[in-house]
Amino acid sequence: MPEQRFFEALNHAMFEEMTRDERVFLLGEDIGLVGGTFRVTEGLMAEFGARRVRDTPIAEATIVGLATGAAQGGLRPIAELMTLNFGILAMDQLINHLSKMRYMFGGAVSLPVVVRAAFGGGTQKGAQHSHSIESWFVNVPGIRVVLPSTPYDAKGLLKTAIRSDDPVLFLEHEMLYATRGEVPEEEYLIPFGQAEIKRPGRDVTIISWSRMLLESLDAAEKLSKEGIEAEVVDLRTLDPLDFETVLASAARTRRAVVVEEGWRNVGVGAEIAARLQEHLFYDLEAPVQRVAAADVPTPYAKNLERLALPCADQVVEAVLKATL
Amino acid sequence: MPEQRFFEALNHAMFEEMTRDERVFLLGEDIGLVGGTFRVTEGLMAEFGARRVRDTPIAEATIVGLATGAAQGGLRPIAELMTLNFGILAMDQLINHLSKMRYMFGGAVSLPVVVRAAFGGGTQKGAQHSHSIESWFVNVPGIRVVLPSTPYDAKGLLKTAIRSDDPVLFLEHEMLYATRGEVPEEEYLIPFGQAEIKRPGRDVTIISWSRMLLESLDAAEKLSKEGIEAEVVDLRTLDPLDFETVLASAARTRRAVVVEEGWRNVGVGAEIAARLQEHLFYDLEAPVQRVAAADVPTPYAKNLERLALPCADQVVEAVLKATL
Amino acid sequence: MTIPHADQIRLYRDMALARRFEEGVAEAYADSFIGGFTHLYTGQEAVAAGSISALNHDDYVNATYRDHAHALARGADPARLMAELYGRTTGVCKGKGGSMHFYDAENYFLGGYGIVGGNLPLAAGLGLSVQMKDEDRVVMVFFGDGASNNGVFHESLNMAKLWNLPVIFLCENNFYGIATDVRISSSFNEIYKKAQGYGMPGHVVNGMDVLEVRELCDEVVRHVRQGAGPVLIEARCYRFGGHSMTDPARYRPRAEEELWRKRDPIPRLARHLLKRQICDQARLDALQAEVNETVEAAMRFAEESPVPAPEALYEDLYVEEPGA
Amino acid sequence: MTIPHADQIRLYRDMALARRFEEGVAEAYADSFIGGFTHLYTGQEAVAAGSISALNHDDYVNATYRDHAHALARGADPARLMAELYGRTTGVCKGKGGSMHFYDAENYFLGGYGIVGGNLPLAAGLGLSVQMKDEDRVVMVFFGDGASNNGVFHESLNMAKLWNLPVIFLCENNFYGIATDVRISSSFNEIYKKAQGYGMPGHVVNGMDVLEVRELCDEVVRHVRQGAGPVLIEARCYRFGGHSMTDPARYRPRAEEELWRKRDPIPRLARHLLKRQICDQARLDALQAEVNETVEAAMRFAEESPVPAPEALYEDLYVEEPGA
Ligand SMILES: Cc1ncc(C[n+]2csc(CCOP(=O)(O)OP(=O)(O)O)c2C)c(N)n1
Ligand SMILES: Cc1ncc(C[n+]2csc(CCOP(=O)(O)OP(=O)(O)O)c2C)c(N)n1
Ligand SMILES: [Mg+2]
Ligand SMILES: [Mg+2]
Repeated sequence: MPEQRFFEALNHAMFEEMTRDERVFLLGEDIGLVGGTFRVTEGLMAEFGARRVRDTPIAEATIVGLATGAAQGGLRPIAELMTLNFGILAMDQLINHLSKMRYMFGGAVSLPVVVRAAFGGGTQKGAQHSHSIESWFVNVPGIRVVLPSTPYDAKGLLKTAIRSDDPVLFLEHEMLYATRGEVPEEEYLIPFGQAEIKRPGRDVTIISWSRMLLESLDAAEKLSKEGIEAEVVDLRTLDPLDFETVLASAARTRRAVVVEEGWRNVGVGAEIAARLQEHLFYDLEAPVQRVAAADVPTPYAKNLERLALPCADQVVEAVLKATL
Repeated sequence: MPEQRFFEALNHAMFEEMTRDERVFLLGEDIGLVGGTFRVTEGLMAEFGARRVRDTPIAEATIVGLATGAAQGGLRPIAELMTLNFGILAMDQLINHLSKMRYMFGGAVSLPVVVRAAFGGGTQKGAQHSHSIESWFVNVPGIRVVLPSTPYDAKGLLKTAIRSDDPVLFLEHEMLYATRGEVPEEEYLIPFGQAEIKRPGRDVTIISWSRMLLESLDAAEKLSKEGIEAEVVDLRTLDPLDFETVLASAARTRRAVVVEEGWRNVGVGAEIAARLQEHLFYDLEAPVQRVAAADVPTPYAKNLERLALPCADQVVEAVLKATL
Repeated sequence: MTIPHADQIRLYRDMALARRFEEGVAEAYADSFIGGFTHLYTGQEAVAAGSISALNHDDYVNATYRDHAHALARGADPARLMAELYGRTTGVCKGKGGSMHFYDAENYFLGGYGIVGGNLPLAAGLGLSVQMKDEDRVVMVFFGDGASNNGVFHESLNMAKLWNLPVIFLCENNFYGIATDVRISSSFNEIYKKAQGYGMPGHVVNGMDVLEVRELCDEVVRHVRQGAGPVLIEARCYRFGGHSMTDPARYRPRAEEELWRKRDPIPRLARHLLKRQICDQARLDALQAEVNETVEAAMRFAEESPVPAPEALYEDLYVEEPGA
Repeated sequence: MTIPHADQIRLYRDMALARRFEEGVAEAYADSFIGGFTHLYTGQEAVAAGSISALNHDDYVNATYRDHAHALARGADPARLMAELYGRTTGVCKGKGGSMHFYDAENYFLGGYGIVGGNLPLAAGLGLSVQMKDEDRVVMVFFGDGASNNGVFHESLNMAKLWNLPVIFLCENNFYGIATDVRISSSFNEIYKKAQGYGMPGHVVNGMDVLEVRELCDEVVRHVRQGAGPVLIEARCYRFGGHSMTDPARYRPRAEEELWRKRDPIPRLARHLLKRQICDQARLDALQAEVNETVEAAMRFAEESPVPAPEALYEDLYVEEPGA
C-alpha cells in the first residue's frame, strides 16, 4: 500500500469529499491561500476556488457559528479552528449552539458540521498553545469527538465525519501531522464508534487515542521485551465510545491502563476507569491505572514540558503497577 | 443562630469583605442598580457606590478579562457572570488567561479574582440555560472551584474566596438561592479543601456538592427508614478536592455513590470513582456508583427535565445497588 | 405610503395576534402551564410585524429568546407555538425547546436562541448558504441593543460585509438589556451608525410605527436581495412589560413608560386605518375577535395535548446512532 | 520636532537593540537553543520604541506573542529575556513562559499573550485599576490588525470608553495576520476610524518613522493621562520576516516587501540624526557595537544558565496550597 503523511491523508479525504459533494466547503484562518498552518488544506483553494475554500478573519466564535448557520441552510461546512486552543473562544457556539440545536429544536434541524482543529503539546508552545481538552467535549452530549492516531484512520474517519449528519469535532494532534502510514488508493470509510486493537496482547489492556497511542505502542514494545504482552486499544472516537471493545479486552487481560495527553483530573481516563470498575468489579486483578499530563499548565522549558506530558516510560511504569 | 437565605448569606459575605478591604469591587451584568438577577448583590451599590459596584455591558469575555487585568493592577475583583451558561463565552479568558497567567509567568503575578456565577437546571430553562459543567474547570489547573450547598457554607467559602490570592470560580446553584439555613452573626471563614460530613453513617458513603447534596440528604433520610445509614459527604470545593475525607469515609463504609447534576460522561463523579477504585481496590464491597444527569441537553418540558436531572430516588436506587 | 391597504390591515391583525398571544402566555404562565424563562414582546409588535412582512415566505429569519411574535409573523401555527410553551409533544419543538427556542423550518423561522448575540453568526452562515447556493433569499436576524455590545456582533457584521452576505441585521433597541440602560452599556448610542465601522449601510427607524418599519424594510430587503450586501437597521422601540415574566421592571421611570405606552403601535395603526378609511372599526373588531379566538383555541389545544413520552428524553440528539 | 536630541539617540539605540536581539534569537533558534513559537519583530521596531518611549516608567504595557521589542523598550534585562527564550531558570518567567510570554513587573511590562486579542480586556482592567486607585498612570496595549476583527476588540473598546479608562489601544497594522491580508479580513480597512463606533478618538501614524510615532504618542499619552479616556492608534508598519520562525512568508509579493524594506526605520532614523547633526556616525557605530555586545552577553548568560529543576514543574501554580 502506498504511504502517506497524516496531513496528506486528511487533505485527500477533503479533496475526495469536496469532489463528491458540492455542498462541502471549508472555512478557517489561513486555510486557503497558504493551505493551512499544518498544510492540511494545501492545494484545495487552487482546486475548488475561493468560494469553497474560505480564508476568514480571526474570529473563532463566528467561524463556528457561521458554519452552523450554513449547515442550517443546507451546506456541509468544514470549519478549521487552526488549533483547539483558539477554539476555546468558540465554546459558546460549539456547546450552546452547534451541539444543542438539534435536540432543543426537537429534531427539526440536522447540522452536518465538521469542526477540525490541531491540538496537543510537545513542541514547547507553552501554556496557551498546548491544550488536550477533549474531555470537555466528551462531557457534552450532541457532538461527536474523533481523534485519529494514524494516516489511515485520519482519512477514513474524516470522510465519515464529512458525511455524517451530526456535528463532529475532529482533533488532529500537531505532532502527528508529519507521521507516515499506509493509506490505500481505493476509497474507504471508518465508522464512528469502532475502537481498533492496534496491537493484540494477553497481559494488560492499554487504552489510548491520538498521539498517546504511539507512546502506548512504544511502551508495549518495551514491555514485550520484559515478557509482558500488552494489548493496545485505539479508541479513535471518544463519542461515540466503543466501550464494548474496551470491556472485552480488559475482561480478557484483567488489567487496564488508560493513557491520555490531557490533564489527569477529570480526564477521559477517569471515565474509562469508572466504567471498568463498574463492569469488571470482580474480574480486575488490579486498579485501572491512568497515565496523563501533570495537573499544571504546560510549561515552555523543554525539560519541564517533557516532565509535564506523558510518555512511553510512564506507560511502562503504569503497566508494571497494574501487573504487579 | 439566626437564619438566612442563601442569597443573603452571599450578600453579607461580600458586604463584609468590601467593608474590610477597599480593593474589593464587583462587576457584572445587572448587579448594581437592580441588585442582581438573583438578588445576591442587592443594596451593595447603594452602600458602596457605582465605583465599586459596576454594571457592565453583555460582554462576558471582557468582564472576566477586565477583572483579571484589574487584579494585575492590584485590585481584588469579584466578577459576576450572571449564569455559568453565559460564562461559556468567557472560557478563553477563564482558561487561557486567568487560570494560566501565574504559572506561565513563573509566579510573577497573583490574581485574586473571584468569578461568581449561578448555574444548574431544574426550573425549565431549557438546553442553553441549565449547565452544570464544573467538571471542565476541575480538569483545568490554576483555578479553584467552589460549590457551596448551604447558606452557612456559602458565606464562609465566599469570604475565603475573596481573601484568596488565587483565582476562584464560585458556583451558586439557582435553586439554592431561596433556601434557608443558620448563619452566625460573628465572622467566620471556611478553608478551601475541607469536605464536610453533612450526615454521618456507616453503611455507604454518598459524595456530593451543591444542590445535589440536598437530594443526597433526602435520599439518606429515605434510606434510613429502610435501615441503611448513609454517610453524606459534601465536597464543598472541587479544587482543591479533599479526597482524604472521601477516602476515609469510603474506607469505613466500603461502598460509595457519587451524585452530581452534571452529565455523567466524564463528570466529576468519574474522577472520584477512578480514584476510589485505585485507593480502595481491595476494600470496596461494590463498584462505585454514579448518579448524574442523562447525557442529553436539558429539555424544557417539565416531565422530561425531571427525567433528565438526578433526584433523591435515583440516589436511593444507586445506594441500593451499591449495598446489594 | 406605498403599502397596499390589504397589507396594512394584515399588519394590524399580525400585531393584534402577537399582543393577544402574549396576554394568553401571561395567563398560562400565572396558571403554571408555562415555566422557565418567558420573555414577552408586548410593545414591540410593530418591529417584528413590519419587518417580517417585507420578506418573502422563504426568506430566513432567526431571533432571540423573545421570539413569539417573530415566529407568529412568519406564519407559524399559534396552537403549536402555545403547545411548545406548555411543554407538549405537539409543540413546534416537541416541548423540548420552550419559550426561548421556537423553530419552524416550514415557515423558515430558524430558531429562537437564549444566548445573547448567539444567533448573529448563525444568520451570517445562513446568508452564506444563500449566496453559495445562489438562492433568491435574504436573511433577517433580530437582536437587542444589549447584544450589540457583545463580540459576536462585531465579528458577524465584519464577516457578513467582507463576503457581502444577504443579511439584514435588525437591532431592536428597546433601550434596556434586562435592567441596564443602553446609555451605560454602549459607549456610543447611535447603534445604526456602527454600520460604518464595517463599511455597511445603517438605518434607524421608529419601531413603534409599523408602517415606517415596513417601508424601510421594503427598501432594505430589495437592496439586499439585489446582492448589495448586508445592512444594519436599528428599530427604536419599547417593551411595555418586564424583561421576563418575573421582572417587575422597577428600574424604569414611570414617566418614561407612560410616554412610550402612548406610542403603542396597535392603536396607532388603528387610528391611521380609520382616519384614512382603509377600514372601519367593525373590521378591526372582527380581527380582534378572530385573534382572540385563535389564541383561545391555541391554549385549549396546548392544554389538551399530551406531554412527551419518557422515551423522548433520548430522542432527537443525533441523526445517526452508530451500532458500536 | 519637539523630541529632545538625547531621546532621539536613545530611540536609535532602542531600535538597534531590538533588531540585534531578534537576530540573536534567530541564530539561537537555528541552533535549537530556542524552541516553540517564536515571532520576530524585525521591521516594526519604530512602533514599540517610539510609543513606549512616550510613557513614564510606571505606566503599564502589555503585548502579544510578538513581544520581545516591547519588553526591551520597557527596560527589561536582555539577558533575562534571552534566558527565558532558552528555557532557563534565570529567565523573566523562570523558563515557563518562553517567547510569547514575557513578563517583567519591575518594568511594568505586564505580559506577552499568545491568544490573539486576549490582552485587550486585560489592558482595560489595568486601566480600571489605575482609575479606581487614582494613580497617575496610563496603559498601553499592543495588538495586530488581525486582532481588530476579534470580538474582544469590540468589547474592550466599548467598556474602556464607557468608563473612560486611561488606555491607549495601539494597533500595529502590519497588513497581515499570519498570511491573511487585512483586505480579506476586515470589511473596513481604516482601523483607526473604528474608534468612532465607540465615541473615541482614533489616529493613524506611520509606524516606520519612530519620531512620528513618538510625537503622536507624546500627545496621546498627555491626553489620556489627563483623564480624557481611551484612544485608538493605528500604526502602519511591516514585519520584514515571516509571521513566526517557521514561516517563509511566500504569500507576500516580493515587490511589496522590497518597498517596505526601503522604509526600514533604523537607517531612516540614522539618516535623520546625521543630517540634522544630532550625532555623528561614530556615535551610531558605538551604539551598534554596544547593543551587539549586549545581545552577545545575553546569549552567553542564557546558555550558561541552568535549566529549571524538576521540582519547578509543580511550583508557581497557586499562591496558596491548602493543607486539605
Ligand atoms: C451571552 C449572554 N449573556 C447574558 C445573558 C442574560 N440575558 C438574557 S437577555 C439579556 C438582556 C439582553 O438585552 P437586549 O440584547 O437589549 O435584548 P432585549 O431583551 O432587550 O430584547 C441578558 C443580559 C444571556 N442570555 N446571554
Ligand atoms: C484567538 C486566536 N486565534 C488564532 C491564533 C493563531 N494566530 C497567531 S498570530 C495570528 C495572526 C495575528 O495577526 P495580527 O493580529 O495582525 O498580529 P501580527 O502577528 O501581524 O503582529 C494568528 C491567526 C491565535 N493565536 N489566537
Ligand atoms: Mg434591549
Ligand atoms: Mg498583523
